Amino acid sequence: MNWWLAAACALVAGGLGPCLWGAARGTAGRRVVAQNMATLLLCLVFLLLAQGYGRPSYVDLALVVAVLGPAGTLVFTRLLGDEMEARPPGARLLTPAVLVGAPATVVPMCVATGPGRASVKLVFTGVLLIAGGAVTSRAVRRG
Amino acid sequence: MTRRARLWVLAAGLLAVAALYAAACTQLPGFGGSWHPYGDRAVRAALQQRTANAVSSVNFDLRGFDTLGEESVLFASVLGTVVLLRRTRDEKRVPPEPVRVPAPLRRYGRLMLPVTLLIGLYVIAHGQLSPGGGFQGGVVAATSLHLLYIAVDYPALERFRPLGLYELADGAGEAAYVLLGAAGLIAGSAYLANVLPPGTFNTLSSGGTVPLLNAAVGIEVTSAVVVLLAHFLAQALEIEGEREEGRST
Amino acid sequence: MSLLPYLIAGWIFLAGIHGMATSRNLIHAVGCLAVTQSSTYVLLLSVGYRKGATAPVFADAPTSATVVDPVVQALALTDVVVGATVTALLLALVVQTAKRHGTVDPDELSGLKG
Amino acid sequence: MDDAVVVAALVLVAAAATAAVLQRDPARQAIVLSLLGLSLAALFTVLQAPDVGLAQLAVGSAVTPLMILLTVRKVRQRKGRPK
Repeated sequence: MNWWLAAACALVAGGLGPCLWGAARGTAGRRVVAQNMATLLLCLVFLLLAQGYGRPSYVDLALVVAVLGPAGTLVFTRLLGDEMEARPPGARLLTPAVLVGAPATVVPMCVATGPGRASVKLVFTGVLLIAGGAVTSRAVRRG
Repeated sequence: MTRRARLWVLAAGLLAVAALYAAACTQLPGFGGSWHPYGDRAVRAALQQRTANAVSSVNFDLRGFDTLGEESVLFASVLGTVVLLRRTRDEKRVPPEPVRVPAPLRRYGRLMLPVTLLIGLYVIAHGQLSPGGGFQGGVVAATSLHLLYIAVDYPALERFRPLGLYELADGAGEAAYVLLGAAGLIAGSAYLANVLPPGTFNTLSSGGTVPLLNAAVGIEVTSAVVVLLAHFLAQALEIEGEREEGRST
Repeated sequence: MSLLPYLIAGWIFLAGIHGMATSRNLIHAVGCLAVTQSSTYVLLLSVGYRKGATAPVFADAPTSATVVDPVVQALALTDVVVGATVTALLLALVVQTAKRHGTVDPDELSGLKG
Repeated sequence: MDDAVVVAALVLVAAAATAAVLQRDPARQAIVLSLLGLSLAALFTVLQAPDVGLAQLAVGSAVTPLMILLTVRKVRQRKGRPK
């Protein structure tokens, strides 16, 4: 039994599933919030999978989603801006989710991998994720 | 045909496909089975060519000609899009109204552009070693430029993106792939044969022609996506047509 | 379990076809085509999967590791990116259709011809 | 454990594909399509195809939604003009 994979599985079923539900119904603002949450959670899923399968090279996926995920959300806030309401439901959850989720995933992984290039990459991914999460959650609320 | 009749035809077709497909599935080798004759041979060949990423080896070495086909589809569809979305005589270019973007978002966009571009280049450059390559990295690199549009504003993107250069690079990437293939013929082997020395396993210069073809694809995909998005952006934001009076309506 | 991924690929395919056939907006139809396309990736990668194996990338794995099939991955990989450019071509056609006919509803478009 | 992750990702992809087809408004469909792309990337990674996952991620997260939304804007712009 691999706890990393169990956590990834729980995040896919319990995190991405509800995000899909949120993105498929409701107002435009709520959908974009769900999409943003999904990119943040997916980054964590990739990190957990990399650790669970023991393949540090899978961290590249987390790195890419940490920069492209916010870019995708900003596309929606930019082009759907006039359809989105000012304070969509769930937007308040975004910042706490990323501020808790990113360190809660990255720190144990760094401890497990030990110091070196791999953990620098993990921390870098975590920082990009937090920066992206902070900026997109502001953009979504202004929307 | 009425809409109702069409739906019945559709339902019949879908049911027939579903039945045939389900029957075919029972004859497929079971999911997760251990019988992969092609995969085993491809992995052996990739290791022989000292390419750590067997997928890149299949794409740019073992099945390099197939990738040339894919490249050409990509090139042709970009060409088609450019032709379809060009500005016609009865349309005029109107500069879009400036959009106010909050300052933190602007800072994020300016900061993340080089970071995303670097990640894209990293993904292209390590294509023969770790997951990634020209196709994936090219799209990431092209997206990085468009952070200027989505986080800063459209004129900033236009200043930063000499479109003619990207159109040229798109063709150059395709040409580089074709010419690198011809290098195999000159060396007295087959078209797109891997004629360069394979190098040391798991280093940037390993894999013979794989990193070069990978770079050619990277250039082509980057410029292709930039060119595509440029035409969509111009159509959606700048180009306004006169109403075509009585034409084909 | 040994059939589930294939059946899900089939489901995605049928759902996409259904969406395209019943679509009232060409942009929506192009989106449904993208869904249909993704079923082929699911099918290809499911065929290539091997239980307990790892990715055919040896940068951080021993060369003796059991790996999944790289051939189907190479097929799916190029198709993902090329598929996106083909989606762009179709969207460009939609823009042209909207310019020429002032509508993107396929039913209204077929009425125009007659 | 491997199986559980694979099944979870497969079910998520099937649900996302169904939801994407059922969205009739193209702009809202683009949001669900972006989620479908993300779920596909997760599925490909658990099927041990990180290369394909990376491609799906690169294409599906920003480029495809951007193209769809720009097309929607262009088409609406034409429809919205007074006759």
